[in-house]
Amino acid sequence: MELLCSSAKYRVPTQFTVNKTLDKDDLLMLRSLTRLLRKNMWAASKPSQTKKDSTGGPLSKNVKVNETLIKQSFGNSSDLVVRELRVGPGGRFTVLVVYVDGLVDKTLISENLIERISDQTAKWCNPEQAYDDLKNRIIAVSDVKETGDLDNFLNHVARGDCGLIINDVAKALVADTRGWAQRKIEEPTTEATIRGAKEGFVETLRTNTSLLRRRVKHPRLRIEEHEIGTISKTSVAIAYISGLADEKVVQEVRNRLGRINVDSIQESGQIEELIEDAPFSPFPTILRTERPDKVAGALFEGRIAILTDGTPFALIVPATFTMFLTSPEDYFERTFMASAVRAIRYLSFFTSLTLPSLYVAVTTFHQEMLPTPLILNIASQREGVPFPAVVEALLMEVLFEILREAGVRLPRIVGPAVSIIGGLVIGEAAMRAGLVSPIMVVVVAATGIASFATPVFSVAIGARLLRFIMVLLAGSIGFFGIVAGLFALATHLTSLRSFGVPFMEPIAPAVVSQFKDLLARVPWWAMHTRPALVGHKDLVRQGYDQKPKPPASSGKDTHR
Amino acid sequence: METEGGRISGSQLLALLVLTRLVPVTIEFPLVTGIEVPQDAWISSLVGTVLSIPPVLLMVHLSLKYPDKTIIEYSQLLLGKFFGKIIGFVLVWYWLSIAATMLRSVGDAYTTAVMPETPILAFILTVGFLSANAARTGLEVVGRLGEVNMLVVLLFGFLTLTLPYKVMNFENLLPVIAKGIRPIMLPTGTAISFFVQFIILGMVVPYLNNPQTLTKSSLGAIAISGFMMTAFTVALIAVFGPTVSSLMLPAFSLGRMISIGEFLERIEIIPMGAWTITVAITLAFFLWASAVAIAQLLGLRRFQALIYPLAAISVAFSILFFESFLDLELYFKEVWVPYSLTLTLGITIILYVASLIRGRSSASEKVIGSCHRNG
Amino acid sequence: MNTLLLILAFAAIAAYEIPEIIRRRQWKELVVFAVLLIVGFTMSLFQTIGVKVPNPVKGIELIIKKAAGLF
Amino acid sequence: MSPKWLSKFISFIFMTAFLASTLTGCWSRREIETLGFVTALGVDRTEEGEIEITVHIAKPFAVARGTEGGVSTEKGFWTVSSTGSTAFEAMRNLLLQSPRRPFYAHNRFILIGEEYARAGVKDILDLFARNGETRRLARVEVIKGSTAKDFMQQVEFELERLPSEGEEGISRSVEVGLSSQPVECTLNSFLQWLETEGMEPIAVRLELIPKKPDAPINVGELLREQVRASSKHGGAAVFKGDKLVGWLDETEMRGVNWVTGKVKSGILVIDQPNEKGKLVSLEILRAKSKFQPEVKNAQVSVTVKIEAEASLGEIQGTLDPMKYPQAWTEMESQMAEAIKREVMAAISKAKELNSDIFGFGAALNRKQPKEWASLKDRWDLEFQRIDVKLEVEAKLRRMGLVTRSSEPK
Repeated sequence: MELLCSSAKYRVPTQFTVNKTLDKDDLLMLRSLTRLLRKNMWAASKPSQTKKDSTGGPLSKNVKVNETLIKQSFGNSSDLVVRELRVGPGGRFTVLVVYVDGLVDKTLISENLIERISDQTAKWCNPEQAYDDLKNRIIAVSDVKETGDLDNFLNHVARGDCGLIINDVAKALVADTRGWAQRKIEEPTTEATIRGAKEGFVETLRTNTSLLRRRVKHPRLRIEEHEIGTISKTSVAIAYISGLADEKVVQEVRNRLGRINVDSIQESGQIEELIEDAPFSPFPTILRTERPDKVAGALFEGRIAILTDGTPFALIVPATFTMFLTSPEDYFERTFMASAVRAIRYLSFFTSLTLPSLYVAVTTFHQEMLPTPLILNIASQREGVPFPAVVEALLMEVLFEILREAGVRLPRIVGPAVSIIGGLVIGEAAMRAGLVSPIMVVVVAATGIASFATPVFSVAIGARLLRFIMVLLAGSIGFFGIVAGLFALATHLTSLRSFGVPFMEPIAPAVVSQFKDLLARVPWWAMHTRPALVGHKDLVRQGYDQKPKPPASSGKDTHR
Repeated sequence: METEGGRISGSQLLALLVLTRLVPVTIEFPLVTGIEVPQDAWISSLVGTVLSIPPVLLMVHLSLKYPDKTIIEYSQLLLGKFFGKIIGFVLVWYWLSIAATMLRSVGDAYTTAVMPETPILAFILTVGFLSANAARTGLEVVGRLGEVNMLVVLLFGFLTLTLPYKVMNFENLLPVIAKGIRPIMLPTGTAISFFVQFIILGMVVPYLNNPQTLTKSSLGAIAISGFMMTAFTVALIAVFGPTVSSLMLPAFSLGRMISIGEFLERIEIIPMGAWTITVAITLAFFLWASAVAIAQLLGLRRFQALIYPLAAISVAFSILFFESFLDLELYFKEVWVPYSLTLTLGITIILYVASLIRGRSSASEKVIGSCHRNG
Repeated sequence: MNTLLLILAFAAIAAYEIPEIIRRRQWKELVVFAVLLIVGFTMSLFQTIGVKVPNPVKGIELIIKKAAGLF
Repeated sequence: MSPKWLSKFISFIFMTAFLASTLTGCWSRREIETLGFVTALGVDRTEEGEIEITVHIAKPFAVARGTEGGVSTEKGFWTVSSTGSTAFEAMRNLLLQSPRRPFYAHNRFILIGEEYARAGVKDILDLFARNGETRRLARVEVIKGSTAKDFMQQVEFELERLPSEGEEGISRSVEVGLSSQPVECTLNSFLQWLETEGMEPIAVRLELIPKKPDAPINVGELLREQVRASSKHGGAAVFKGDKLVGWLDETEMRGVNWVTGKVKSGILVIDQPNEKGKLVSLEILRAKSKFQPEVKNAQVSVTVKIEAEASLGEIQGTLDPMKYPQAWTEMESQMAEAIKREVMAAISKAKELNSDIFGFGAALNRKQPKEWASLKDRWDLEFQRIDVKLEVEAKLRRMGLVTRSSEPK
């Protein structure tokens, strides 16, 4: 079965090493066999998809026909280069070099292909021999595949491979000459840390997998590549460590990815929406990150990463709520500091969710809760404010969201200016104009800052939305409303699952062994086990009794 | 096909039982007993806790005889279809009446103490809706909610107990049993009558990860909730002295006494919120039990569809049952104890005796039973 | 107004549950669901429009008092 | 849209409409600026027999630090009274005069006029215990020689904007520094005392100290400079049942506190052992006491054990304790005597008023419930002939930073 899968085009192109020539019938047969054997096996085997694509058929023996077919298929696109080389003794042979300009490393093509083909073909006698020679000797590129299928050939070319067709042979060679302009590996902009690796994913899948491979140098790291999107043909890779990740979950990921039937994938966000467990939840059940160290850490816990070509954001499943409030730094900083920071994060998540609603509830329903001087202070500030507190809170919150959105979208240079103008001028002016009370401004600002303290932004967005609902609840029925809202939220969160793992996992259901990494992060020498519900395949993470101690013969002996 | 697919752990069951038990404690315990000698209330709660261990152990023992059947199923097995179903319906009625009572006490507590102008329906409906929502997601989620919230509730309970330390006077607890045993007998009965609500564990046993934890969970729940109840009573007597018997919402009043250094004042609404959550979870638990029970009685495959109608019925009950808060308190004082005690203990004893007779008459019963269960 | 709200609430419950039950073809469930919902609805309706309904708690109270009188 | 989503969507809309219409009624909503925060409340009975409620309502804009940073010279509160046949009605009738709804959750003082207190306070306290808005920790204070209304209209403190803050401050320092007023004299404890067998309630005694007795009282336009009167705390109002029966002065009240073990600090003045006519002040540092009632041969006796520590605070005349150690012991015994005097004064006053404010009866009940049961009906008589044994252990611990007082050459 393994062979069947790999020999069809389901596997990663770079591992495509089949010596037998495949014609279309073989492929069809294989395909149906595969389907029979593995009903849920993935992606490209979708019948509708293949049918829609099939423009060609087998390659022709005639070079001219091939050339026309290729050009037609690309609709004479200007970036398609079809170079016709006349080589061999007396220029008897015609070699077509086909590639897409901009996707290939041109130096590689000219030095390792065209130059060598022009120089070393003097002894060619017949096309078959020329083809073998070309394949086995001349092409100085590490990864060469052959295909007899026009579609397959075109797919390769469209991905940046260089296709070579020789006359009178109904097969073509594709050499991996991919090379294009790509962003440098930089520090991730959305998840900055103080301590820890400074590299982040880039838009190229291959680079990203290499970043992972460099962190997990073990053959058990599996990277399965798939193609999603009937037109965009985006490469999507599943990475996991076999033996740590639950095979059932891996299969579930494969299935869900296989179910995707869209024409294009531009960002992992689309994949996220297409495979997540709770599409209508305000909270994401899939963690996204652009940090390779975070992904590697998740892999070591037995989780699975989904990398998508064209975006630096990788997805991690199964994700739990606590992961969203965790930064890789937590694991590198000293344990007390890390734990304290984590507590602050939980606090700020809660603050960003409930602070405005608490303000509204206290000022409109439960005035007895605050000490007298404070309540008089608030009352004097509310003096002359025309709106009820709930309207005031909603107004300021909306204003704040607008400011934030404006600040994010504007060019870097203008952004801060907007924030300053917005924050200072509008806030101050609104206060002076008596539209809002100063304490409201304080509340909104504190809420805003608290919401920035969440390491993963997508979960902060959830809190951002819910905050408005909480304010409305608090405004209508006070603290009871807040409690009701929180209870509904708790019900929702505990009923969520991410790829079979309860979303609130270490908290509900309570997994005592995992409290070591919940609010407090225990020192590394005490983190013996992986998360129980994710990494149950191989629970023990490390050796016991690793607490560092000073050498037994300490004291004066060492000073000698 | 199973009506409920989820499984809960022993600690989740413990949490649910504790919360079930804490509801009456935290809001109305010393009052509902109608105690004549207020300073002895804590004794009756302590004695009640201890005395409730045998009946609960009997329930546990009975349930463990049929670890993969709910009380609804094995009562039919033991007493035959007809009588078994009658017992099943009686239990459903019992749970629904508890649900209605709890809903009503939430509503009355809020309208009495916090927001007198708000119609009681606003609270009842909200809590009913929330718990129906939770119950519909199944036992698993209810169990998890219980687990998380038990910690929150215990924390707030503990804070409410300890923060009014300034106004506590432990001399109020003396003299102990000055007027003899008689006056504390009825309150002790009340204390036991709240523990026999544990009959609900007959619904949970088949859905436990490990049924063997049942004994531990039930005893743990008795211990924790008994401790909380006694501690609450002690704190209440220390703070309020003889006036405790006049308090409508004793625990809530305790929250009103909190005043710490000009900074924390009258945070009664926070324990009140924790209590509301407790009620919501307990209510979800009872709704779930009633729905599953009905589903099993009538041979339905899905209980989820029944949750909302049952919630609607208990909301209607909560309005119908009691005309005023006085009615509710009188119900607890006069009707609840004999009603609850005879019903639950009666059912337990009948079933237990039946199981003994069955066990003697045919030793092979269990084998047949287990085959049937597996089928 | 209150009656309208009541109908709205019960309609919401029905709209939420019934399609799901029908899709699963659980006719028995549908019957039980409908019976329970109608019971709940009539009880609520009687309370909203002010029809006196016998109170079961009073019944229990009566039974208990009678039973206590026997001993 | 598939039918599944459709049904969920429809029910969601229904449910939202339903919840929205039930929940957004905003019944109990009260915007903070529409509330008048009552900081003190007084109760009297008018000549017509109606109940008169007087309240201090804080003016937030005058009290709080404004955004401009300046402190306004405006008076920080408004005094207003209204009447009604019950207290609740009178409180509600305040709405006729106050543009802001009086809000009682921040009320920390229940002031009762002497006349009203003599007629019994139980009925008014019921309201405060029953209502969810009022505080059970509000202090109960009785105004000596005046009605609550008069008191509240005149009282004001130079240092505080709100009289309630001033009263709170004085109260706290009297409790801690002088120990001459009842500790924890809240509504909660008052109600407890009222219900506890063998114990009578006490309350804080308040007195008006007029500044300019001849100046006319113009309600409403008092400015900060025209402070009319301030108040004096200390001492206690003694109740019998719920009726006021008499007063304890500051010394007597400390006597009560000596017995009940609530003395925290205070000054004891004794004779200077070395020089006639000169005095020494001792500062009480620490005090511990406990009392044990006992019934023997139908005679109730109470043993009060007091341990007190003090330091030398001030010496008049010349005295060097380093040179005359016997003066030290003499001062200690004088200190014990002073304490005894205070306690005996308190006990004789209590006996005179026939009110068991110490809780001797309650203590007896705790210790010997059976004996108490037989005594309780004639406790009034028994209390009169109760035998108090005092054991005072007084210690002088420190003498401050100098040993002898300066001697003129």
